[in-house]
Amino acid sequence: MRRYFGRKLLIYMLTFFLAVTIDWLIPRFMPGNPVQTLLGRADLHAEAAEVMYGYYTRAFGLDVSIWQQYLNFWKALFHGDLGTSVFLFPMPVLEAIKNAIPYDIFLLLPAILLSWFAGNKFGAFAARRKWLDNTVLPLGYILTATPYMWLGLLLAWALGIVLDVFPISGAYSYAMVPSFSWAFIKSLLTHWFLPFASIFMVKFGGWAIGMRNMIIYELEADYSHYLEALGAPRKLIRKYAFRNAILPQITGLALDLGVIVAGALATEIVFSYPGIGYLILQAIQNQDYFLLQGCFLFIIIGVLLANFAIDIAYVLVDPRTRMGMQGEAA
Amino acid sequence: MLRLDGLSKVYKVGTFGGKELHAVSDVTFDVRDREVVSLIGESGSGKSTIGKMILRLIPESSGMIRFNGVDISTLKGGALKEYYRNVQGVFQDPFSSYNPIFKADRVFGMIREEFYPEMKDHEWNDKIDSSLKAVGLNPDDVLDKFPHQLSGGQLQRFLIARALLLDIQFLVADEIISMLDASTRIDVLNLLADLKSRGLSILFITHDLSLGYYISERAVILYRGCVVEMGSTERIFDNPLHPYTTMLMAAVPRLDKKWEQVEVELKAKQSEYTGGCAYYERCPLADKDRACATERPTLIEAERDHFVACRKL
Amino acid sequence: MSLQVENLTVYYQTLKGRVRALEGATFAIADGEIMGLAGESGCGKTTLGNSLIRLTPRMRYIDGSVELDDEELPIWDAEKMNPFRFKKVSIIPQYAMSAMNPTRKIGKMTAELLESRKVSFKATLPELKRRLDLVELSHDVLDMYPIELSGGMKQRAVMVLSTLLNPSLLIADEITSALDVSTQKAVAEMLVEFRDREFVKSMIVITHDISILYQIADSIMIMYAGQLAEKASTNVIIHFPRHPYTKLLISSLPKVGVKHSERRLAGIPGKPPLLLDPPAGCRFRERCPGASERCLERPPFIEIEKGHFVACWKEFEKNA
Amino acid sequence: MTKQKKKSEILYFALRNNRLRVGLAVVLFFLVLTFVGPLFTEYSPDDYVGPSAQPPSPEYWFGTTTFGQDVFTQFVLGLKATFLVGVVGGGLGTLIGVLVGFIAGYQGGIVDEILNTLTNIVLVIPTLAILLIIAAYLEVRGILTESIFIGCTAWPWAARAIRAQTFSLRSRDFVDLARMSGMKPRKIIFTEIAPNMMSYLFMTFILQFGGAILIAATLDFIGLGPTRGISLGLMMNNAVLWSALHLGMWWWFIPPGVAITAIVGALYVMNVGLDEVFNPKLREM
Repeated sequence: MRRYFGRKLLIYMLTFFLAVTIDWLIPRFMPGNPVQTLLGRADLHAEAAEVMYGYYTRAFGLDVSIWQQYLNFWKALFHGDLGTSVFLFPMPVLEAIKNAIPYDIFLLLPAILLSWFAGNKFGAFAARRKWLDNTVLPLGYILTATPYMWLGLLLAWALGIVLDVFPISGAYSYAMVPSFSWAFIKSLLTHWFLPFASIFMVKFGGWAIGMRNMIIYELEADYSHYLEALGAPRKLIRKYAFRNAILPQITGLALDLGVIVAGALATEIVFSYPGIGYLILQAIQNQDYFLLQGCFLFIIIGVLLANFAIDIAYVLVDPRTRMGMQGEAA
Repeated sequence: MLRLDGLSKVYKVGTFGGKELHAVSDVTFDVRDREVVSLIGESGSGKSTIGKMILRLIPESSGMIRFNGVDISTLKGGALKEYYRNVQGVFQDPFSSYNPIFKADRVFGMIREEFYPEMKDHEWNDKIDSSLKAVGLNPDDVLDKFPHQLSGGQLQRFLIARALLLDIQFLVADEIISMLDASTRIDVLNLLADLKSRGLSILFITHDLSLGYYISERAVILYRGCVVEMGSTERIFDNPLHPYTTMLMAAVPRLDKKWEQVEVELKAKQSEYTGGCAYYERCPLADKDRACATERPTLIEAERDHFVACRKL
Repeated sequence: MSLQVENLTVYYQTLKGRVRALEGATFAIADGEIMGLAGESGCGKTTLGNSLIRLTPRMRYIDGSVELDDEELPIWDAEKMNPFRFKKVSIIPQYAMSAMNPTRKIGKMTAELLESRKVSFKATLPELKRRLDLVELSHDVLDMYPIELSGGMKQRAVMVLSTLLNPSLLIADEITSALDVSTQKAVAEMLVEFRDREFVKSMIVITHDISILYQIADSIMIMYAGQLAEKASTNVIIHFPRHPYTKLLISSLPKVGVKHSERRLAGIPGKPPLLLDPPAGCRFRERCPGASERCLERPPFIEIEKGHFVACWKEFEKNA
Repeated sequence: MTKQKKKSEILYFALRNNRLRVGLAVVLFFLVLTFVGPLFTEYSPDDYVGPSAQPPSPEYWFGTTTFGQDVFTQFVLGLKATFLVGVVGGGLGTLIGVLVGFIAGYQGGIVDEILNTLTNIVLVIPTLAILLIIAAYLEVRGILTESIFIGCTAWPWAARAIRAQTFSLRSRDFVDLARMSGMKPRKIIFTEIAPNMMSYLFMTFILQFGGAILIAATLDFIGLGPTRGISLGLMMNNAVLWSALHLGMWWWFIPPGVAITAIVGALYVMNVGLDEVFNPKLREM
């Protein structure tokens, strides 16, 4: 068992190392002096540019050998010093990201988990009725095929503008100061609902289809036939089939995280919801590459951690893999 | 014709290949010209692994296989192709031996592309017709058909016909009839026996003792990768010496004797023989001195042309 | 009479039409009788076995009645059949190796199954443990997962589970074919043991290996292309078969002690007919050496001697 | 002579499978629109053709943007870009996936171990983040470069699927039979294993095609789309930037979304249909 986790951990460390290296390499690939190109494009007035240039040359350490730069980069990384954001000048990149993270978690966590749970439950339920099966399948395919941001746009336009039921931008109404008053929380939730709904619906379709196919496969499995032959009630058979069909969906969740995060970025931009996605948009618009690289690192860390957590959960839930590891005999 | 010396195959298993699985360990036997030898063993005894090693489909870990005196592991490229001109194999599952999206007679096509590229059509068709008739198939109702349109028996005979297109001297038949029905099984077995008269030697791999008895002059009994008994089929079946063989004889369901009768007979005959090696932990007769467990028994000739690997004899 | 089957007819619904897999089967099994059901692949023996307990989605009940201990089994209606399943009729499936839910401990699965059939697990536990000892399975099998058991152990666990409620009819479908010779013998002898200890009143053992039936079955019924060919006591079937197909089938089986050089056995020429549109009358007609015009009309399955049923016109004339 | 019978059989089932027909019809409709569309409009996407913020009218079928650009022209040319990304990105992703999958599947051993670890790593990394960084640093971004980047990061899915399929085929007896007929490994892969997977490769391509379009749309939407020319994602980005929502200019952002969803959705449905056609078990029933 330990060997299995050791191996998994090794792969994740390797992945993280590779990702960070890519993150460090990319600017160096770009032609010309990276700092010059960056600052040149940002329309800063003279002496601010001067200060910034000095700072970044040192940060990039262009005078030092490549290898030394690489080490400095890692050292800085561990100190949490990701450089200073260009367009939010005094604020270090880490600071900006720290402000954005809570919103991201507040949006992503419920969206992913709820859609996963509801999608699977609905997929299992749909496999039972023929007419439901014929409606779920096409609807599910259309939902998964919808680009996140477009669904966001649709919801924003339909519910936000036309019916004006939900606000469509920002995390809470600008007039309010963050406090624990009921009014603020209400505003927080109403702003949160539309982005949540758009991510939720797209992923809901995906999980529903996945579960429907898996559960039909499990219902055709030998153990289901055996239980039927012994007169077990449909409820018990479906319970077993659901438990076995949910396992691959767990790994599916892990593998799909990368895609969900990407979708979330786009949705945040539609609703200018102040998560990392929106931060990235602003970073791009203001040519602030250090903020961009910082966001990149946080996305990587988040996805890797989640993947590792899901891997552990999977081993605990699925006895076959646990047994498979112990029973390593011939 | 074919000689195996100390042949072994070791597989790496476990996540990092920690543990070793000795599928075949130190197997030595030979197949003479025009002879059918049956290789009998239960699942997991390594009999198919030996078959695949002879056909050069998997490399051997140690030991040597000599065909007409030539060590086959040295054969490369053209020489290997010549080896396949003389040695061919037929496998257990007829439906997995054919590429599902092509017609069945594509297996002939492959032989033609590789071995007889310059042969003219009519000459090649005659060659196919003659080999099909040799295996008792009517060319009209088997050619130009997809594998799923033919029965298991026809497919297996089709593969034997394919081998006959080459002038083969040695055929490895790996459980070729275990997937067939009782009635078609016998025709394929009779066919194998007839091939012997054409100068072919056959290694007949099976788990079914009665089939082995029916067709082969000499038999090799395998247990977990080791040869436990070897020799002429009649002698082994009439007078099984090794405890594992005795157990096999007692367990196989027969049509003439009930299990109890067989057990009584066997008990009477072999009360005085004991001992075993790889069979040590299951062997009821091995007395507890370390010799049985530690030293590997060597094949000794208990009687003329009847060898057994057992320390207690 | 334990089991009475009248004119049972079951077809398969496929894209290409209806496969007439089982045609008018009429036979009976007494209490305590182990009936072997043998025949080549595709002869309908598994269809017959399964139709007595659970019709798979593609099976279509056409006709016929089944009585078990003088009670009519509603095999055409899956819901009405449920009360009988497991309690009156049980099955050891062909796929016994993968019949248990891989992600559930065997004990827990058994408990849930019993409770779902309104049988208290606690009350049955002592008997379950006794039967595990009988089949040489240690009790801690109950909190192991199926993946931790060997093939033979899984087979025995399913045997115990299927017969736990002492059904009066047990259907054992090809349970020995996937096992080694040694485990095969142990499992076969266990079936006889279950019958002797009255865990099961009567049994149908489905297999293509007639020599296994010779060892454990009291009577053997031979099927060919969906029709019953012959049924008689084991010795009569093996030594004095009357139906031409049984004769050819028995003679084509190599016995230990028969060498090719001494006696060359013969197979049966030709192939069994496709059951999509089977030939009229006796379906063995094309391959039967003694076929005549009479065979165009389907021969009834009649008792020509005490306990010996045959479906062949030639045999009736010989007797008349 | 041997292949015709098999091909016609597949065609026979394919034509009768309505999921496939519906999916194909939708994709073909948009494909035709891509070629025919430009004939109906003489403007280029950025020209200022008429009054701004016009709702759809006979004059401007899809209305005009806040700058008076013709939305229909942008839509039609955007479609071309989307299909291009799909073909190049999806094609490249499938190609790399097939190569990695084949080699890992057939070779096995160490080669398989390395390639498999590589696949898992690229699979876990959120590829969009990498594309983000790369695109951000590029001065000039064309549709082609974007497709190539998408192709290079989208292959793990294909590699995993094809590796599993090759593994199962490699252990089949007919591969051993081919080896015993003296065929060289390369020939075995292309004449024996590959034809069996033709249906599989095609389905993988369809999924990659759809995936590439979605990723491209997201990238363009974030503002990292092609600097020159237009794409559906870019249209949506512009619509949001110039607050088409608040101004109620639905005709600016609805059509591109509909097109993407329809194409990708049709591809997925086609995939299900193909699965039924190519899956012999279903056909034998």
